[in-house]
Amino acid sequence: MTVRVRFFAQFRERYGGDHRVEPAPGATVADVVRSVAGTGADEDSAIGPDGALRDYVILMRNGTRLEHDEAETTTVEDGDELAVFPPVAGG
Amino acid sequence: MTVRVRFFAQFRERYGGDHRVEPAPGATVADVVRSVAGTGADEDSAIGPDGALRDYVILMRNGTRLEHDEAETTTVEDGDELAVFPPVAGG
Amino acid sequence: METELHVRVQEEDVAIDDLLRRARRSGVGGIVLFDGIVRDDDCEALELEAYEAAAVAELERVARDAGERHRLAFVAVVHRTGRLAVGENILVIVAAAGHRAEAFAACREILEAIKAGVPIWKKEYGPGGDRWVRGEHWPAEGA
Amino acid sequence: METELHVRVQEEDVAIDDLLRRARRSGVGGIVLFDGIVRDDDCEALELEAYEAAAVAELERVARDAGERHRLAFVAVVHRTGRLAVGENILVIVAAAGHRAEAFAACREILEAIKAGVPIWKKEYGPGGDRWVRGEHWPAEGA
Repeated sequence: MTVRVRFFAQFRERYGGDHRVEPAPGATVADVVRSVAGTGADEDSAIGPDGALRDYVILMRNGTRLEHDEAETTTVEDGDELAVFPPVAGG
Repeated sequence: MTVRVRFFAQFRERYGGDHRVEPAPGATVADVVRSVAGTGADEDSAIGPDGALRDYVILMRNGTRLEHDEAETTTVEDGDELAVFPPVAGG
Repeated sequence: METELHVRVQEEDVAIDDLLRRARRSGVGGIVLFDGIVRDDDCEALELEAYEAAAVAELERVARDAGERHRLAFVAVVHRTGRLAVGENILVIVAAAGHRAEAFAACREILEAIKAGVPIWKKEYGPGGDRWVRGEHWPAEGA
Repeated sequence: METELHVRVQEEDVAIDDLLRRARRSGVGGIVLFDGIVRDDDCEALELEAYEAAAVAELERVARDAGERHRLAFVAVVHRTGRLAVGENILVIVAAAGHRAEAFAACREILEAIKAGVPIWKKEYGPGGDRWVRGEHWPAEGA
């Protein structure tokens, strides 16, 4: 099983923009993101020292937004594209 | 004394666009307009059969709007430009 | 900030690209443009007539007021006269401000002020003949 | 009325004249255009980054919704990415409707929807270094 994980803006600079990971069966979206981003004590990390996604982090799975609690319960599937980014600032 | 009287839109078509008149001393703005436009029974005349300006008619003297009662009391001066027109419809 | 004004009543078409180029200047982050065009609903052409000196003076007053109220860097108002075919520009307003809210508010206010009080008139030419358009501020019947 | 959409996320500049030409069509009497440009306040250039596939899908949804709600004949949304200098176009929105009220409302609603929810980010480059812009919908501190 291969899952693509993409980071944007400051998270792209920190973690790299594009990752292919091969999660174990049963891994959740949050598990996969943690497997790439690890944890961080500083505010600009996507994941806090407790392993939870920062409140302001936005997640998409195949172009659809996922709430943080859904990310902890939704298991990934082969070919999924996950996206992790801060609040938008276009326009 | 010479006063210019200009009509616009449907009034221009009815009365002609540009008149030079030589009013008697003491003539009011309304007197001068009546001297050109006369009176009319139909709705599209600037002046009604009673000699009063139609309610919707707008008057300017040298680029400044004049209310109808002011037009009846304001005497014209040499070189004045009077303008008579219906409500605007630009934009 | 002094607002730069570009106000015209003219027969020629409007050079919209030039106006936008002039609007892009220091301090400007948002530009709102309104383009009013001859609609094909019930007419084939419009004839626009202006009391030109008074119309220019009134457009300048309207543009300057909006410029001050909304701290615009640049405002353009170009109103055409003469015979215009379906699809042609009638009126172009450009409002350039630091931020979007001021640009939108100014552009809209200028447009409403023009419809309410600038001495310009329209005659519609259509299959059923021609008629002078009663503006939105024509008094109600019997008023 | 089916609304014709023109939605792009692109590095190239926006051909505004072409968009206005396409907007002038049957049934259209009012066109409102918003042009967001790089302001010189506290930066020398911007770098714009998009999650492109998701941004295009979201812009299309926003444009289609506004088109239906305000019965637009044509709507264009072009958002640029890459490095943009002061004075360059960032975003152009064009809304073409029968009447001015719908065109203004649609253009503004599209702009607000973009600022609220389209995955595009800006990095400012200035004399004091560079920083990612926190959008207007960034949660309050401690939220």
